[in-house]
Amino acid sequence: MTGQVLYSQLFYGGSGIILVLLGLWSFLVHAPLLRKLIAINLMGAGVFHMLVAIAYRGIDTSPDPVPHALVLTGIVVAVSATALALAFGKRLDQDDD
Amino acid sequence: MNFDAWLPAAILLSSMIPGMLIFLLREESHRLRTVLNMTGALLKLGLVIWMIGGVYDGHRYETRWTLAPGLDLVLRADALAVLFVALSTLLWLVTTIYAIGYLEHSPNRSRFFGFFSICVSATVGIALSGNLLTFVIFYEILTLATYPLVAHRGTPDAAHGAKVYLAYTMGGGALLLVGAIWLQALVGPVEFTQGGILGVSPEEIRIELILIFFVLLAGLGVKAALVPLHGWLPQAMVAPAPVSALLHAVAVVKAGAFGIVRVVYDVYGVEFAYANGLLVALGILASVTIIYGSLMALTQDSLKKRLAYSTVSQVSYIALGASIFGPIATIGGMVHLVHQGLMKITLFFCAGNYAETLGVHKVSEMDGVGRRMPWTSLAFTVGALGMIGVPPVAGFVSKWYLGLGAADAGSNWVIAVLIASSLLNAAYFLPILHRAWFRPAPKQWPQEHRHAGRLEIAGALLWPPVITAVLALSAGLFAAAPFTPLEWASLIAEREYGR
Amino acid sequence: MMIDALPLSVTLPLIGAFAVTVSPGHARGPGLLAALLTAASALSVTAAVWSDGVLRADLGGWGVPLGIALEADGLSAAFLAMANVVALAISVYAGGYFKQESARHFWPLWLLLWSALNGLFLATDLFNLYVTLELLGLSAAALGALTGTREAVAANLRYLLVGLLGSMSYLLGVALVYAAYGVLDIGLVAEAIEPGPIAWTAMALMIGGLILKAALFPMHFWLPPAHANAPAPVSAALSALVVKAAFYLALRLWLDVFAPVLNEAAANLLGTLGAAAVVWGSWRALRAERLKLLAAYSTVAQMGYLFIAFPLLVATPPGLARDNLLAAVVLLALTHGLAKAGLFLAAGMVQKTAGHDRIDDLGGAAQALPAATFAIGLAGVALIGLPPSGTFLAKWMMLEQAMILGLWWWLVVMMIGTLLAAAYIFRVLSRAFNREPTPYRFVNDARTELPALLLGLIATFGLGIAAQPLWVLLEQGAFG
Amino acid sequence: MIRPLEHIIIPLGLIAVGGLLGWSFFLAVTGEAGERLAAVALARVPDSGVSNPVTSVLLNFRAYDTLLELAVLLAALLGIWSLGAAAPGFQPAASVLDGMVNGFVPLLILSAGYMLWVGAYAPGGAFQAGALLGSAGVMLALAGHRNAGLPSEGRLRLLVALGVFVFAMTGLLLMVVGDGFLTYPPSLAKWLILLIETAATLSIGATLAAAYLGGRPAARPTTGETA
Repeated sequence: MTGQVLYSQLFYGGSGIILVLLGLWSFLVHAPLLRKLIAINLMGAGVFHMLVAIAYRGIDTSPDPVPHALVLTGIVVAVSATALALAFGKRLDQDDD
Repeated sequence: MNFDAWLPAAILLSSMIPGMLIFLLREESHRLRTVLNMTGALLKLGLVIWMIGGVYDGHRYETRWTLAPGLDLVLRADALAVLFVALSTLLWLVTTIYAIGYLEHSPNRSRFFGFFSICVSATVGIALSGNLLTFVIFYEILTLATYPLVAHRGTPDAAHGAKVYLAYTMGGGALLLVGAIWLQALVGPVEFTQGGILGVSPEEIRIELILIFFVLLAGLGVKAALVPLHGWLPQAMVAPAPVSALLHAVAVVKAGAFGIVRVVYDVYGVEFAYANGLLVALGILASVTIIYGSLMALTQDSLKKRLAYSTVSQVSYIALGASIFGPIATIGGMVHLVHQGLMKITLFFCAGNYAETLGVHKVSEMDGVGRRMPWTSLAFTVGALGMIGVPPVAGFVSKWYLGLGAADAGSNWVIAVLIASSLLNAAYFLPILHRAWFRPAPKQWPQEHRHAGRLEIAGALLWPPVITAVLALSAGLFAAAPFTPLEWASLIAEREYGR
Repeated sequence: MMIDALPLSVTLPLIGAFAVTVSPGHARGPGLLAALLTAASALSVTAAVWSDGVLRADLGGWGVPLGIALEADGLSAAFLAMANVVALAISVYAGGYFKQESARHFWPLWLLLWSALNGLFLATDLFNLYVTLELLGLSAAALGALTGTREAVAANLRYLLVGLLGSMSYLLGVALVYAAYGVLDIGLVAEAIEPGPIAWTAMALMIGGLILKAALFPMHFWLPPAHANAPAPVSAALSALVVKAAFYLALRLWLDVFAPVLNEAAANLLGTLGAAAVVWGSWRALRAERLKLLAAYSTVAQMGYLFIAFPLLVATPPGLARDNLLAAVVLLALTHGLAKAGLFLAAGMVQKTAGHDRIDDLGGAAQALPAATFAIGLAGVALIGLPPSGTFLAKWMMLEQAMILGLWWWLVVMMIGTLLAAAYIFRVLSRAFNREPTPYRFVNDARTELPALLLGLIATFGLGIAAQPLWVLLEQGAFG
Repeated sequence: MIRPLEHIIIPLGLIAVGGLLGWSFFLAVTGEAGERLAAVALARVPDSGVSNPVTSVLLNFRAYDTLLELAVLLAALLGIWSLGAAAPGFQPAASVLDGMVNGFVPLLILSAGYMLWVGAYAPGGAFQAGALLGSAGVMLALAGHRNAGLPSEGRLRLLVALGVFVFAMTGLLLMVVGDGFLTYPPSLAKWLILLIETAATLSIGATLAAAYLGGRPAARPTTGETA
């Protein structure tokens, strides 16, 4: 593995970890549903970041397709969960009115 | 299929299956319920008689069923088991007849008789248990099956009594479980073996074994109503009379006492227990209970409570017999297991009859009941005299052997306890008899239900106490004949000591 | 032509979900049919494992590491059988419980949840497990809110969010595992894994996420309101199956993936949390005013017992004793599953009859429903751990092993839990004894009462008297 | 004011978690993982029926994941529907927006079709295509079409569940008559994948649009029968 590949993996993967931490912090600290949802999605984005980072194998080499597929699946799952959670929130807001 | 291997299970199921079926019956199916009850009781009696004959001939009846690896359910008919099984089967039959008469018109009979049958199955299971695990299983099932019987009436009193009963017995069950698991972790599966299994145990676990003995004793002592664990018994008096009869004479307290006997003889071994001072501790506990129970009985005006405290006292004779080192006292304790059952059930049946016919619940209301209900009172008199230990009623035989055994073992203080308790027995039973026979009847009974027939009360309520009284009398009169409780108890003692 | 029951157990409920989604007006018939077929195929998996040994299916024919495989060993087969028996009972019950409008929402979500359960028990791929966990979590939260009350919606939203956090933690662990070892199949990961910070962090993330979903103390806060406010059949599924699935997965990872990196500290941590759950959950159950809340807190306590297994498992050297211990833990989980479902189903009937589930005012309703009350009693016996239930045997074996190891404090904790459980169960049962006579018919509504009663019977008499077959099943690949 | 939990405990915990994560991740990427599954996967792409490696993984090697993922999507939508009816929606848009939407929506549908097709050999596929369809629905909803251009409830239900059904049925049929669950015969792989992807695209698009409405669609759509 070349230094450039390693550097890119660490850089993007490390950013992913930072996103995860930011998301986690936000999830734990903020009460409103919307912020918690954004936090969860941020964490998801961080994990996906890490997966995409380890899929990278150099500029001329085709990337590892498996993490890419995992990320695609993960995104759909995250979207579904977010949509459902929003519907829950909407229902609660309606009940309040 | 080997019949010998299935007989113990068949005896268990002969009441378990009718019980389950009775739950499903509609309330109005009076006849079918009676048929199921009686079929189960008679079938069980037949099977037990068969088994007694077989055990006498040296047959080995053992059902073994693996619940999970290392955990076997063992039902085995040794001499001690047969003694208890025979008692409970016989008394179940009688009590069933009585209960059918007693609860004729009360609600929720399907529930009552269902649990009633399961309760007896559990008792038989306890009697036949071939190892400690099986004993624990049936000991707990007995708790579960008796709770609904105590709570049956549904009054706030019943609810409270049932709650107290449950708290005590669950606590006791937990202690027994802890002791059993602890013991099994130390020495492996604990099979009940004549002469015990711990005599050969290594020296370094001795302290632990002694600790475990007291944990087990505490667990068993709750049901056996050893002071200070007896608190539930007077509270549980709220139950209907047949339940009290069953609880006191056959099932619950006997299960505890029987368990103590098992642990002393067939787990620890009487020699091990003697050598480590366990017998002395048990003897002191039993003696305190005997005296305390009698003293408390003296102060009770409620007839059932007086009988309850009398039970506290009398059941400890069994433990006392086990605590004296020597075969003669063992015979006394063992035989009292049966004799106390016969006498106490008679007394409870009679108390139920007084309450049912005359509304009499208190000793102070019993003036003149003898002439009003002569047969019932005659039976009551036999039971009461037996409890005091007047010959030739069965109680005399028990006390005689206990005293003889104590003298033989050099425990003279036990004789003092026996004399004191007999005097106390007389002090709380004789006034009742005096009232019943020699005082004039009041103009008005508290709540009289005049029975229409020829007899003083319905046959189903009269015959059971009369039969049990006759049995108590015969057990004393013909004590030396073959197949009596005394002969059987001698057989057990011979086997426990005669290695 | 061949029929492979492994994928069938996952896809049949999916096809059933399609059928009930497109014909919402007539959901019950196809729903019950799908339930029956799903249960049949899953039970045939268990039967096949029993007779032929471990089953494996390479989906797509690629084989690992590229493809995804399904596998049923003794452990999965045991949980699969329990889950499908319970799910079938819940389905029959739901057929009588839900009225038109809720039925159309219940059936498709319920079949999706079932599919996720079967998928989870059979999965061998770490990422695939993430997908099944999310399917499970989403459908469970949606089902839990079906009563439509504000409490139910709020509680299940919280459940959804906590579940998402748990899955995210799990997924992070999976990403780490893939980064380090380059494979996702459980067996291959287990071969590659070695002690070190990677394995440690991955284990903490994955098991940490799962104990959030399994509601282990102190992460249990979301469970009682969510389970207590759901419709009765859903509560049964949530308490008996969904949290058990998370426990199953934690156990599976513990045994199969992280076996080389285990240590006592982690196990003791899980055990201590379990002990706290036992005491706290039981205590809250005792104080609960509503029957379903009581049952929900009891779930918190019961999950605690299961986690006490971890320190015992770590302390027991491989061999017969450890195999027996593992089987006892599984027996405990299975019995709890059956009993808790029975309890919730019966509680639902009592609630329906009484119009409420306040324990202190239950008198008449409980007495009028002997079958339901018996179901509560039988389930209660199993939850307390009294004989002749499977829990009794399981606790006996676990405690005996604890005493052999000299770890007596687990015995103290479990006995306290047992006594508290007895107190809260009999608090309910004592309401069944009332003064007024009630017309006595044992079964009033067969479709709802019999499933509850049967579950109680299996938990008490079935697994308590004949636990031996579980050992035969676990021989297939689950013992060390 | 300093709240200890928020300002001290959680940040410290996060720093610890971050340190552990970073360390583990560093060890993981610098360790011996090597090729991971890349080589295996890329080597088998020619056998998968499509030449885009990601589509190969999604719809062939790990097709089972994708099946369950469609189920997750369906579960979410069913959950949303169980929570209540959709909001009444926006007012019909003025002519400029309406005209723009009317221009864009067909374009989006066309792009979706292209994405679906191109996914076989280049980046693209069912999810991207579905997302485009979904965005068309969102656009219609924003422009005031009451049901985001979705069909009546009966047909909508069929549409959203179609992906799961076609996927699962294909898998089962291959199991019954072929080599195993979701094991495509090489000659048919391309077409089976296309079939599944088409159904999946429709389901994803419809689900996303329906989810955007946030509840059960109104009984009778008043405008925008087709999308």
